[in-house]
Amino acid sequence: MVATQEYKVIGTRPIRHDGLDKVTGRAIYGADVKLPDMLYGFVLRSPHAHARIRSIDTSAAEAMPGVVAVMTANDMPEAADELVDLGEGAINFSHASDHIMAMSKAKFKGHPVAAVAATSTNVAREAVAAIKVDWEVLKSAVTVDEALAPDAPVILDGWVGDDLGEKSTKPNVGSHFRHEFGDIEKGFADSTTIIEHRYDLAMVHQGYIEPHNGTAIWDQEDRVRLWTSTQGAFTVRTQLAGILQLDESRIKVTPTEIGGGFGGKIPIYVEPLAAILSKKSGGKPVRILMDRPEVFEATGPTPGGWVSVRLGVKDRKIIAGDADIRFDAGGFPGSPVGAAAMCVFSCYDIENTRIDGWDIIVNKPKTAAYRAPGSTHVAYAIECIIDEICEELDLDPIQFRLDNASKEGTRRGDGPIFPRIGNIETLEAARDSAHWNAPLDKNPGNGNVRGRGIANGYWFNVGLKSSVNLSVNTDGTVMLIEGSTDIGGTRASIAMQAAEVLGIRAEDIIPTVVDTDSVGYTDVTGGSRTTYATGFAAYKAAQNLIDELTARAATIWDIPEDEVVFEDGKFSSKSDPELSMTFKEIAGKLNETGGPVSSTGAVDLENAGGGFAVHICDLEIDPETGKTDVIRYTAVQDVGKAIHPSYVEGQMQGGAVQGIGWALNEEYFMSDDGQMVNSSYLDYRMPTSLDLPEIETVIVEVPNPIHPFGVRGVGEPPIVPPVAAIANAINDALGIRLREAPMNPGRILEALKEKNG
Amino acid sequence: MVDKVHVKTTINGQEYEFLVEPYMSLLETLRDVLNLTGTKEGCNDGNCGACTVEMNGRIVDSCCVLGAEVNGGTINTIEGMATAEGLHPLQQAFLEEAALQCGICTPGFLISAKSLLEREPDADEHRIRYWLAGNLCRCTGYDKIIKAVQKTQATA
Amino acid sequence: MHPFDYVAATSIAEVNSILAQHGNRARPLVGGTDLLVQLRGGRFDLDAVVDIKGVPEANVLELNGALKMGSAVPLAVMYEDQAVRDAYPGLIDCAELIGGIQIQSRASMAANLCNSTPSGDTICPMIVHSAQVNITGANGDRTVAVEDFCTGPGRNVLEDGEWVLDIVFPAPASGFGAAYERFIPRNEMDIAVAGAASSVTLDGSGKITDALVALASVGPTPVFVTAITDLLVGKEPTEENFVAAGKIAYDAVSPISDMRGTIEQRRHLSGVLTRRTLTKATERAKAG
Amino acid sequence: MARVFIPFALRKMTGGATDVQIAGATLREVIDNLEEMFPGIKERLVQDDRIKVGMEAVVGEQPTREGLRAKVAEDAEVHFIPHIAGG
Repeated sequence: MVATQEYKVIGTRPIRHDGLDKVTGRAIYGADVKLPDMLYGFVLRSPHAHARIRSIDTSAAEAMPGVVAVMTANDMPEAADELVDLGEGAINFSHASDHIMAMSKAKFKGHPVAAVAATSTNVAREAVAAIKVDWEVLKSAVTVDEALAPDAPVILDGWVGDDLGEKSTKPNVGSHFRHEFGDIEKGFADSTTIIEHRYDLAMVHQGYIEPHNGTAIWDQEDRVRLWTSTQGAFTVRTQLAGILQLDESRIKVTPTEIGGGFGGKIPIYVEPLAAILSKKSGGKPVRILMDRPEVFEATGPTPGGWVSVRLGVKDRKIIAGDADIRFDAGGFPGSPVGAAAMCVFSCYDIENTRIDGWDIIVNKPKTAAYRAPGSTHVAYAIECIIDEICEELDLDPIQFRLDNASKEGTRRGDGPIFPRIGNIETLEAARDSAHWNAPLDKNPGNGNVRGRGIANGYWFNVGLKSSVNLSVNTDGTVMLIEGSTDIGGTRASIAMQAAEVLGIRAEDIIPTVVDTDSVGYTDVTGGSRTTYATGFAAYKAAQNLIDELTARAATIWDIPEDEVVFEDGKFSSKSDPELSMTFKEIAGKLNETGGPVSSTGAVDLENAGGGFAVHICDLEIDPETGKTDVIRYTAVQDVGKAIHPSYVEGQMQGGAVQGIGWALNEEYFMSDDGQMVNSSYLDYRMPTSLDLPEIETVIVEVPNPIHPFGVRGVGEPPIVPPVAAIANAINDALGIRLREAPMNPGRILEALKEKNG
Repeated sequence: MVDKVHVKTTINGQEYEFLVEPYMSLLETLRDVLNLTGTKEGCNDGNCGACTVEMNGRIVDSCCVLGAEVNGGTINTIEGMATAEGLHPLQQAFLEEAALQCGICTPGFLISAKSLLEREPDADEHRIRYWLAGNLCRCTGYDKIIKAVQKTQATA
Repeated sequence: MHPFDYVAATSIAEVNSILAQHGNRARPLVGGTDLLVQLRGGRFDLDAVVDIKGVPEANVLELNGALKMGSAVPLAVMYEDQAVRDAYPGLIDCAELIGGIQIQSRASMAANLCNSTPSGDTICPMIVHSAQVNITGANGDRTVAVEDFCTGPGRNVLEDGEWVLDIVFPAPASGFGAAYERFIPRNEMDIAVAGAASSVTLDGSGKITDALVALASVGPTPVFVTAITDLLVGKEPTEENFVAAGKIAYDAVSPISDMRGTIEQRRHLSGVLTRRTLTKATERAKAG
Repeated sequence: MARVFIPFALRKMTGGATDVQIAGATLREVIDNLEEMFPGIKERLVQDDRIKVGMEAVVGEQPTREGLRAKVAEDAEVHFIPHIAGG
């Protein structure tokens, strides 16, 4: 299904407004911020996964030439022990403060314990090395099962988690919740085919190329200015205010260009440390840049853990589904297990369901969002089990999914009813795609074998708050001021929506992302919300601008306002066809007719129905080595309406490739004592250009009924199906079911050996 | 303490003369001493290519070169890629093909791709992917980057 | 990082003098792709690095029957030389797969050897080419066979003050062929899970007169499996014989399990890659 | 009457009932009426006169952005679900 509405700007592919700065090296990212008299910070981090701090001796560091300030957790203000809404997610400031710098105990390797500001990075590093910490190393638990074992260490002192409404008796349970609808026991009793398996996944990282950074000034009037690359300047402001115990109005956050985030640049890490070091330095600016091992070891990856799913089928219908999802949250509670539970059965219409979710505290870095957080994990389990059912019952994998597909009116596993969604249309587009209909030569003759896999995936489309200001220039262009940081072309996709309303070219809008003092509150660039929600704010601002200009046209022509209409980019009089002005013409008359015209659009949107992505993957595997190459890949997705199709395709391709890396090689490889031993790009093994084929895209457009242009979120769904699609392709090629990710060559070899004896 | 080293070099066609700590990388030198911040740091250990520059006619990871090493040499960075006449065709193709999302890896990719096309204007897709394997991109899945290079070849 | 001095040497004597002055607190700098990363990571401290890229003798790339390759010659310079490509395809195999182009622009075979990691991709190919390492220093010169150079992970026969000036590869005999293949889960930018280099020399009748196999990443040093030589000399270059050679390789290696692979996986790969590289080396030997 | 779905953890308070029919024109009224029926349940859903942080109230098909002021249609469904956070 394709949207039929005709647009002039939407659906075209203009060059993005920030493109020139980014291809010439002029764009200023966080690490490029350089202020007069700036100091350079560096952080001392725990070398242990779990260890109590007996004492810290900073005297040698303080005595070093070039060192200006040294801090420990004693310099952190005491923060409130309560959950606070961050728009996207929530935060406990006491935990956050302890996370930013460990008060009494390091809960993961890389947990900050002290920091230094000095006249050069090298001096700061040397000074950090001179700080002596007396550690009492404690037993660590780095997996869900270890942390739930009877002899597990207590990781978060004093924490008591909620276990189905009761206080948990296990120390490392962050929470345990359940959704249950229908009659699950009867559902399985009535089923003629039941398949159940557990799928394990390793912790993985978003892998953005730009390390975290923060440059801060905390001046003598207790005003904090911060420059940082973040997905949401306002969310940073809220976090900083809670951690530094300052009013939000005393904090100004300037978002720089951002070198990738994928959810990982919503939380803050070094930013409060830079601010406190600045205060201790008498208000000098302090810049802290993470290095790559710090990014891996001490920012917010997505959890590892396991997902166990049982499905019951009768007459080609899934009638019962039971899921147990256990995620490692890291050193503090708060993994995305809630969202995982809401996604696990979302592609299907199942009458009887039960979903258990466990958030488990472990001695690993505190997890953060990563592109459709939690949904990839559960898709790995359910989409592989669906594939097994199809194999066992000899059913077509797309037709079976269509026969059981969720649609408008289907009850999700967590209760609510789906509004208009494009699951069926997406599956049909996959079924009809060139890729699905192309034959695959399973034995290409070089000793390798090939296989094809398919999987579906769902992710929400968060709404939330966005603000946009517009002002008209007398040359007919429009300044667009927004608070959404632009990670992948959203200046363009937002400007295009305003341009569509105003009847001008996308190039005639000049979008600027500004600091928290200069625009209304705007939630993060995340949750697949920016083109949807900030685009909606731009739409509203543009409508308001038209209202203002309509009034101005009436003034100019001296006719009543309701006589003026705006159509096809022109203001005209209903009664006098001679009276007509283009947008540009009226803009040129503003100065002599009352002065500038500007407008504002602010929204706080409901979530949209969400998006579905179906991926088809062909692999070629060397059965002697387990080496796996993706040789053809197609991503099909319902995007509602593609505002800028190139960047929609880019999201689909990029998400697919992150998922491919997750499926095949990426993982936090942990040593027995809880150390991540592969904290470099070299050994973390993200895909390179040579590891991939072209990523074909099929855009499906089932308009979102609550957005003026039908936009749905695009960024997150494409990372959901790849892990399962690859697992299914491996099975198609080799007849082995790999139930642990990454499905790397070593695991493939082991499984083949087991199969062949 | 060690003494700073005196370096004379040509960067983007301009003569530069400066002092630098002998242990400072070329990447730090470009960014912190010379304020040429278009060259980016992603890993600082030669595995992401975000800091790629052309040094004496070959692409290198500037994090794995000392600033002192470029004395008497020739460096080309992203800041020198566009001229008064306009953008380099690769820069234009990256814009038209949407070959960047966050843009942090873009300078490195452009420098690498330029070096490839100067040496092998007819490189096929596999060769392009091989040549660019030292540059990581986490946003695009590489598809549009490869297409932008191919488009540049086609319009050359 | 401990601050260190940088010296751009222009003569062998200058390198010798600085290395002699600092003992183990100074090292030669070539590509920097290992050394600078190790210094930054705090693996060890130095007071000085000596850039040998300005020493003319370290930049020699001379093909006169035998190949003499200075220790500062970047991989890219080596593999872009058509005569070298034609004569030593087994060396090109490894040179073109190390790192990315950026690394190949700087890294040299000799420096890879001096880094002496068991996974060093150039070391095994050099062994099966019977390469000789010319070592120099204030106390004089000496020559060591590549297979005798590495003594442990990151350790080698170089004494304080010594450095590698060049490496000499004998002229390929008639009927000689060599190949290197490594296994990595990706297609570039990885460290070998296991690697195998093989060379085969065939006589006029097609029988094997010499066969050398060395394996990477499967022991504390590159593993030179002379038992395979003993097995294959005098035999036909058949699939069956190469499978048997693979079995010897499987047993000869002593790998560890780590983030890059397991013991069993590495043993298995040693066998597979031995067979494959022997096959490829034979094809090259036959092609002349 | 709205159909209010009870989160699993609170079903002990409703005698195991999955969902109940509750009158109320706004979410505030619905929750107050729910409290009448099942004393103690309100404090599990509401804190400081707003839906508890970390939880979202679905009125109809999507989490409401209007908090306790949200209008509840005659036959609407009401759910209390975990807060979603995307990447």
